[in-house]
Amino acid sequence: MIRFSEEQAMLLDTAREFCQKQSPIDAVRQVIQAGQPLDETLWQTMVDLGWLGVTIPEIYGGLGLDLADTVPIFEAMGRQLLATPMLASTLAAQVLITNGSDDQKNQWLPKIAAGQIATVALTEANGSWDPDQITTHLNQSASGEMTLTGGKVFVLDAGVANVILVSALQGDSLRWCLLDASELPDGAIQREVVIDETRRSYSLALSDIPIRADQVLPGTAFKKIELAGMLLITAEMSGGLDGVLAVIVGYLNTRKQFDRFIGSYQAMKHPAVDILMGSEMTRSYLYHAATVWRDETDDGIVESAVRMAKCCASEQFSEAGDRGIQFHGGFGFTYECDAQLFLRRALWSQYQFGDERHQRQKLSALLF
Amino acid sequence: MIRFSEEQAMLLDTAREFCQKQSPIDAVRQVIQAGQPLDETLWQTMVDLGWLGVTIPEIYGGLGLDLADTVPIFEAMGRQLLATPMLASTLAAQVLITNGSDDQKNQWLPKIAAGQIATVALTEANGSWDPDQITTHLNQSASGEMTLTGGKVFVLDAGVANVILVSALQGDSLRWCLLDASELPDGAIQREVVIDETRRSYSLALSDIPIRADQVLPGTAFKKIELAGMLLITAEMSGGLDGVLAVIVGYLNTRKQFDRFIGSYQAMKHPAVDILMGSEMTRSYLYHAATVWRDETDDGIVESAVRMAKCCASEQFSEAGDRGIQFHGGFGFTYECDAQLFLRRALWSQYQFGDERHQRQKLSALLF
Amino acid sequence: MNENEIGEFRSGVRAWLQDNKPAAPSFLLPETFMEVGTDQQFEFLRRWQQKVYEAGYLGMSWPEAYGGGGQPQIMQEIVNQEMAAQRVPFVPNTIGLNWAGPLILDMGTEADKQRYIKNILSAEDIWCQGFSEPDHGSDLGNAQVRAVKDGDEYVINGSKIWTSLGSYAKYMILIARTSNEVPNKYAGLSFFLAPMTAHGIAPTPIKKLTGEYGFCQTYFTDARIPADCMLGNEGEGWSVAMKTLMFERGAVGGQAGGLSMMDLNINDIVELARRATRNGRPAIEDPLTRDELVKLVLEAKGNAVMGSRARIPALGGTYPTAVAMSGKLRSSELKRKMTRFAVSLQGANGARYISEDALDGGKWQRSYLNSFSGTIGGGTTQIQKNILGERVLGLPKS
Amino acid sequence: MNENEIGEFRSGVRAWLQDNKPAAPSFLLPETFMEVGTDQQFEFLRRWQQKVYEAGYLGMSWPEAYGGGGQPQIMQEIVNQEMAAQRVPFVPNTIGLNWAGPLILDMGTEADKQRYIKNILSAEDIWCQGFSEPDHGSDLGNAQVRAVKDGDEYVINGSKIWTSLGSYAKYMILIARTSNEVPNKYAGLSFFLAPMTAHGIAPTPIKKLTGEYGFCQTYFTDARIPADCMLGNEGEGWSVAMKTLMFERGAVGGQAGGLSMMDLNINDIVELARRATRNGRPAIEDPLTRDELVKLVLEAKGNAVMGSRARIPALGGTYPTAVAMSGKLRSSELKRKMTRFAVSLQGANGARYISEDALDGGKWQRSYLNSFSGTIGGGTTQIQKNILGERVLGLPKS
Repeated sequence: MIRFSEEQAMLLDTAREFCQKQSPIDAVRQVIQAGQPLDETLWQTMVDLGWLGVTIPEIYGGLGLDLADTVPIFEAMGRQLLATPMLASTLAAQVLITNGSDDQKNQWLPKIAAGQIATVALTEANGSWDPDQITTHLNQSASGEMTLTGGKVFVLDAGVANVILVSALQGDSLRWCLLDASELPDGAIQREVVIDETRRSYSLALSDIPIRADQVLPGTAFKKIELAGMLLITAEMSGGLDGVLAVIVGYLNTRKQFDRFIGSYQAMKHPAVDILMGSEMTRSYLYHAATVWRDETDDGIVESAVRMAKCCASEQFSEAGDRGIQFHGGFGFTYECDAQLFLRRALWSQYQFGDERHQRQKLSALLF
Repeated sequence: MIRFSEEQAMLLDTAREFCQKQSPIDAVRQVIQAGQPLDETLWQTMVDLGWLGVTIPEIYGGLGLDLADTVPIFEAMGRQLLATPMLASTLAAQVLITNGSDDQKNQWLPKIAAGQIATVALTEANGSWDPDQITTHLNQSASGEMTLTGGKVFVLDAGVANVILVSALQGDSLRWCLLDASELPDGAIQREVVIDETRRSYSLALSDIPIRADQVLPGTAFKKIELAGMLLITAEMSGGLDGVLAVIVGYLNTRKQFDRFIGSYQAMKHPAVDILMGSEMTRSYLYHAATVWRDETDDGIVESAVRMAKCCASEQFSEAGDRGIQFHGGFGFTYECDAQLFLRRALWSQYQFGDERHQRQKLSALLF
Repeated sequence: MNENEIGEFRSGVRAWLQDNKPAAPSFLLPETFMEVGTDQQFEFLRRWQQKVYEAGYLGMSWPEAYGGGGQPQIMQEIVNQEMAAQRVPFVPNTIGLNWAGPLILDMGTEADKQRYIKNILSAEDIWCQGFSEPDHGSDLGNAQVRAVKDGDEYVINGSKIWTSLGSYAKYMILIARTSNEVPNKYAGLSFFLAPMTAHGIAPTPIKKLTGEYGFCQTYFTDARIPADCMLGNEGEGWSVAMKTLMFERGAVGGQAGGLSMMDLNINDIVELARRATRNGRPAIEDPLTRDELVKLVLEAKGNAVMGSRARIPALGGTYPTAVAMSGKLRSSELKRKMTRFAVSLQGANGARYISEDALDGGKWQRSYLNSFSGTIGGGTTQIQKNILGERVLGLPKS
Repeated sequence: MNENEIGEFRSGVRAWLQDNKPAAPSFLLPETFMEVGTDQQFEFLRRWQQKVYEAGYLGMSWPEAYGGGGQPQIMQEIVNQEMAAQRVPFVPNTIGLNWAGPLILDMGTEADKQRYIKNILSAEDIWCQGFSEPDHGSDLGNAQVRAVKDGDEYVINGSKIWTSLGSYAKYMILIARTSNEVPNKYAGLSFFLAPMTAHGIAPTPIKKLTGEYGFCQTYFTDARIPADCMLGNEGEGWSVAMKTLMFERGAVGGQAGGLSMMDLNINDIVELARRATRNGRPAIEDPLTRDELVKLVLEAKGNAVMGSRARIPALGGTYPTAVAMSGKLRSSELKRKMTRFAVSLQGANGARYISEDALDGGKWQRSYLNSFSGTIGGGTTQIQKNILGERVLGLPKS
């Protein structure tokens, strides 16, 4: 069953219109070329639309909606390859909402709703984000002073973040450490090169960073955050699939070979239909997962629904990107062809929080 | 590396010509309809050609060639869907050659070379042929009398066999029990219904069958026999792939739809090319496996080569059969369409000695 | 009906089905009405339909005057749900119950209704369909069977193919060409309720790749049928046929109810994976088999969520017709994959065929071979992809 | 050479390569000459070619008179084998060494040989190729770049695409149209050894989907080249080009030797699967990843055994040209699959790109993106399948 709320429908319309206007494909290329860590004007516009506060409770200045209600926004952004710190900030807000103390919420949630940038740091250099693989530790000295040591990678928008929530082990227990970016030593945050050029990704070197007790949160919501990340990235991928399909269909309908539009050849037409089916299925899984996220209390069902959506999206989007390059022929091999922007986005997304093989393995245990 | 001997080349030519003449597709259908357990005239012709003795040592009246040298014969038979007890007899002869005593060889090999029919009984009702899954036991009473109890399925041509070699456990040790078919109780051998209607398959019920010491062979060659079965069935499949491709190409070049030959549509043409590639690869793996079988002493390398061939053949032939039905449209759904004969053959072959998933799992352990 | 009444009714249905569901026969039952291949199968299913009808569970919303129940449609839906849940056999008069019956009730004369409806429900009169022709596949508009008026009769010549239950049917819904002197090919077609008993009509069973029978090719040789068999007017055959197809798709409602096939769902495959053994071990314990199973569950579940999303207009997206137009393609290909996989779950025993020794009597092997009726019939998968590419994505014709 | 001499020579080569193989630079090297995108990469590779040539290991069988070694061909083959085994960098002047050089030695004038050969070997003169055109893909016979004779010069107009090393090349082997007044399009083509230094020739780097440069589009605007640059006679361009393509395929022999690309083989992928981690664990320990790896090994090994079988005429079978004609299709698609899979072996780190943090510097991500040059260039996979269907299976044209 899929249910779609009026809030979501409204957000979907607004977000589509906004993203189409703000992020035509030329603008995406300009953003890549400029290489700025943040488009402040755009960001402020999004803040003004209230998007950063959608999931933040009303008492902290947000709209108090469910995370699932942001899915249409992320889908619209993905359609236009619009990458902003909204993914990072939304996930970080989820950490605070689910594991933060009243003081921590009071301090940070209103700021995030108002546009201060927050992010989460989960993945380690070995590519794992699983709590049982984490080597970032919160250590306590004999005198009770705490320090954080380790390192994180793929921290989105850390270069412009005000606050970073880092997953770490204290003994055997998972914690979130809330770092004020301004207190980090110079050079701790380094830009990374990732295949999706629209992303701003950073590594975080953590060497004996002093941590006060009020910077520590319990890590009980970790799995929920992992799934939230999957859900939002799947939303972006669903939009991206629609985007790359449009690029492909556009080319098949205009390019001729041997005096026929290449879209008339079944070697192009039938795979295009396969991509359409993959896109339709991804979108359906996405809104199914969003429905379950909001309505379902059984954690296993939520996890299955989200992993199914991420699995489907990872496989279909990366395949569509790959075929998108191929079907453009020689032009597809150039940077100028828009299919590469989508393929690169697809690859980045595929490997965040596990690709289709990873998800199928997890689903195997969940399903039977 | 593939090496192809002059003996093989000669056998290939003879066998192709013979099988084309003896087994055009109409003859295959007649054989199915007649439902006879054996075409005696055909069998005698094959015996006269010396085929039953190819692998039997010269001192027992055979040609003393390697099993690999029979591969072209099985390929030619597979091409024409010619199913005779040659597969069963050849495998049974291998058991005697590798595990038989001089007396046993003396007694049976000359007869097999001369056309008496032999077969092997490996698989049990649960579908396993693995020694560690066998429940057929050779029991010894306090007084030292041995009896064989259990049951086998998929025993080829048992209905006309003179001798049956049954795999069984004596304690923890694998044995072959050599049964003279004429000594079995009435009803012990029952015809089975298998999907490949050209096959004569039987079940074997074994209830306290008395066994003399001279009927027992050590079971050390079991794996070799298993691999021999794979090799010969792969040879048949390689021929079958060529056969079904001919049926498909013939139809694509004659059937019109919307005033075009359907072979001009890429939705038919490209999958036909995929089948061609599958056929070429299968055939190459087959002759690679035959080469390794003959020349290589490292058991692991032989096993890998044979399993790769069986894996490739199982996947490609069953897929070609499946596509063969589909590409014939409505006609493909009728019994009259020859594609079904090949699909049924493919399915039977795919599941003998393990399908592609089974082989990949085994290969995974062999390769890395 | 209020909640309580519904609940009570449902319990009654459930109890009746439990008590009356026929025991599995010694032979393998067909899974759809298109697969009925032996008298034994046919009689078994006809008796089941009679029993269901006599219990009042068929045609519940059809008018009492013609043998229906005159009850609210929801009651029939409850019955259908319970039948599906308990997986009772299907009722074989599918063409009568779902196509001919609703059509006659909609546009037949009073005499037609009196003559046909009750016997459709009771399975006294089996109906078949004469749409497809050998050389024109599913291209209905191009039908070439001729019907020439001669006095108060039409003389029919030509042949129809894929006539399910053709050998058992008393009537056929028939599309035939009554004129070539018309502006377009569609205007030359007329629609008949043709008696199969007429001299010169010869349904000839076709042997399927499964080795069974289950379809006929029906030959018409100067067959004479009464002119008043025509439904609608001469030249209106195309629009009547289109209405019939809408009934088939359930878009209009009005079907008599009952199951028309044994549903195959992914849970059956999961359950089979637990029962079946590959090389002696439960198939589901093999990691690679498990993964194939996960892939199939994802495809099946994916089809289900697509159906669910398609019912929300706000989520229509860029190609709002994509889901509806691809339904047949997706479900038929999934069925082919599921049944093919079901065979593989049996390891060496996958090579068996219809017989007692085979798991579930060889049902899965047969289902796989039968699955091509879905991927071929009604426009092959390849043609469906053309249609989707052209009509949904707007790509140029191939 | 006898066995002993060969063995001794091989040892010498091996030792020299071990001593002289350049250390891996701080930047990521290209994997083929088509991927050379920066001056840094180019200079590194050019220096390597010079070093190899100076050691006497390039053009070993070419005539001494023109700078070659005048030795038996087998010595060059031994060198090539050892270079491949030790995976030393490739020598970048591929067009010169494998296409232009053999062609000039075969049909050039004495002056041509004196002028060009030694500098090809020493990488003093880099060569590029001007065959493909923007609007005609790989349809060489349809080349539209015009060469009009004017006195003792030809005036060239038009543009060529996919000119590898275009910005570094001193010469281009160029196909241009010298006449339209001829019975067929092929007869209007001529072949030139064109100096890239001529005024009006502008090679313009194309940015690839990898984000790097490595190809040019070369524009000709009233570019004047000496008439004696023509190789063969006017109108013989097609047959000269065909000869060139035969050199490319190694069918004729005569290449100068050296590696022209870094070979990627399946063992590299297996080895990577042991090194790379997915979610913190070695990729090869994950059962599903392992199975994907088995599938790739089967495809790679399958290609190898196909090549081996194709060399035995008695095993030619029904379609004896199938293996040879499908080589490019199979190897390019395999490369795409292998590199794509190589990225997936890295789990989350698969999302990295060319940088120190990435496994092997991001080589695999770049290789995957570059792999499309194989599946697109020289006739796409889709066109290859048409060709195989039509020329091998004999199916009608699409």
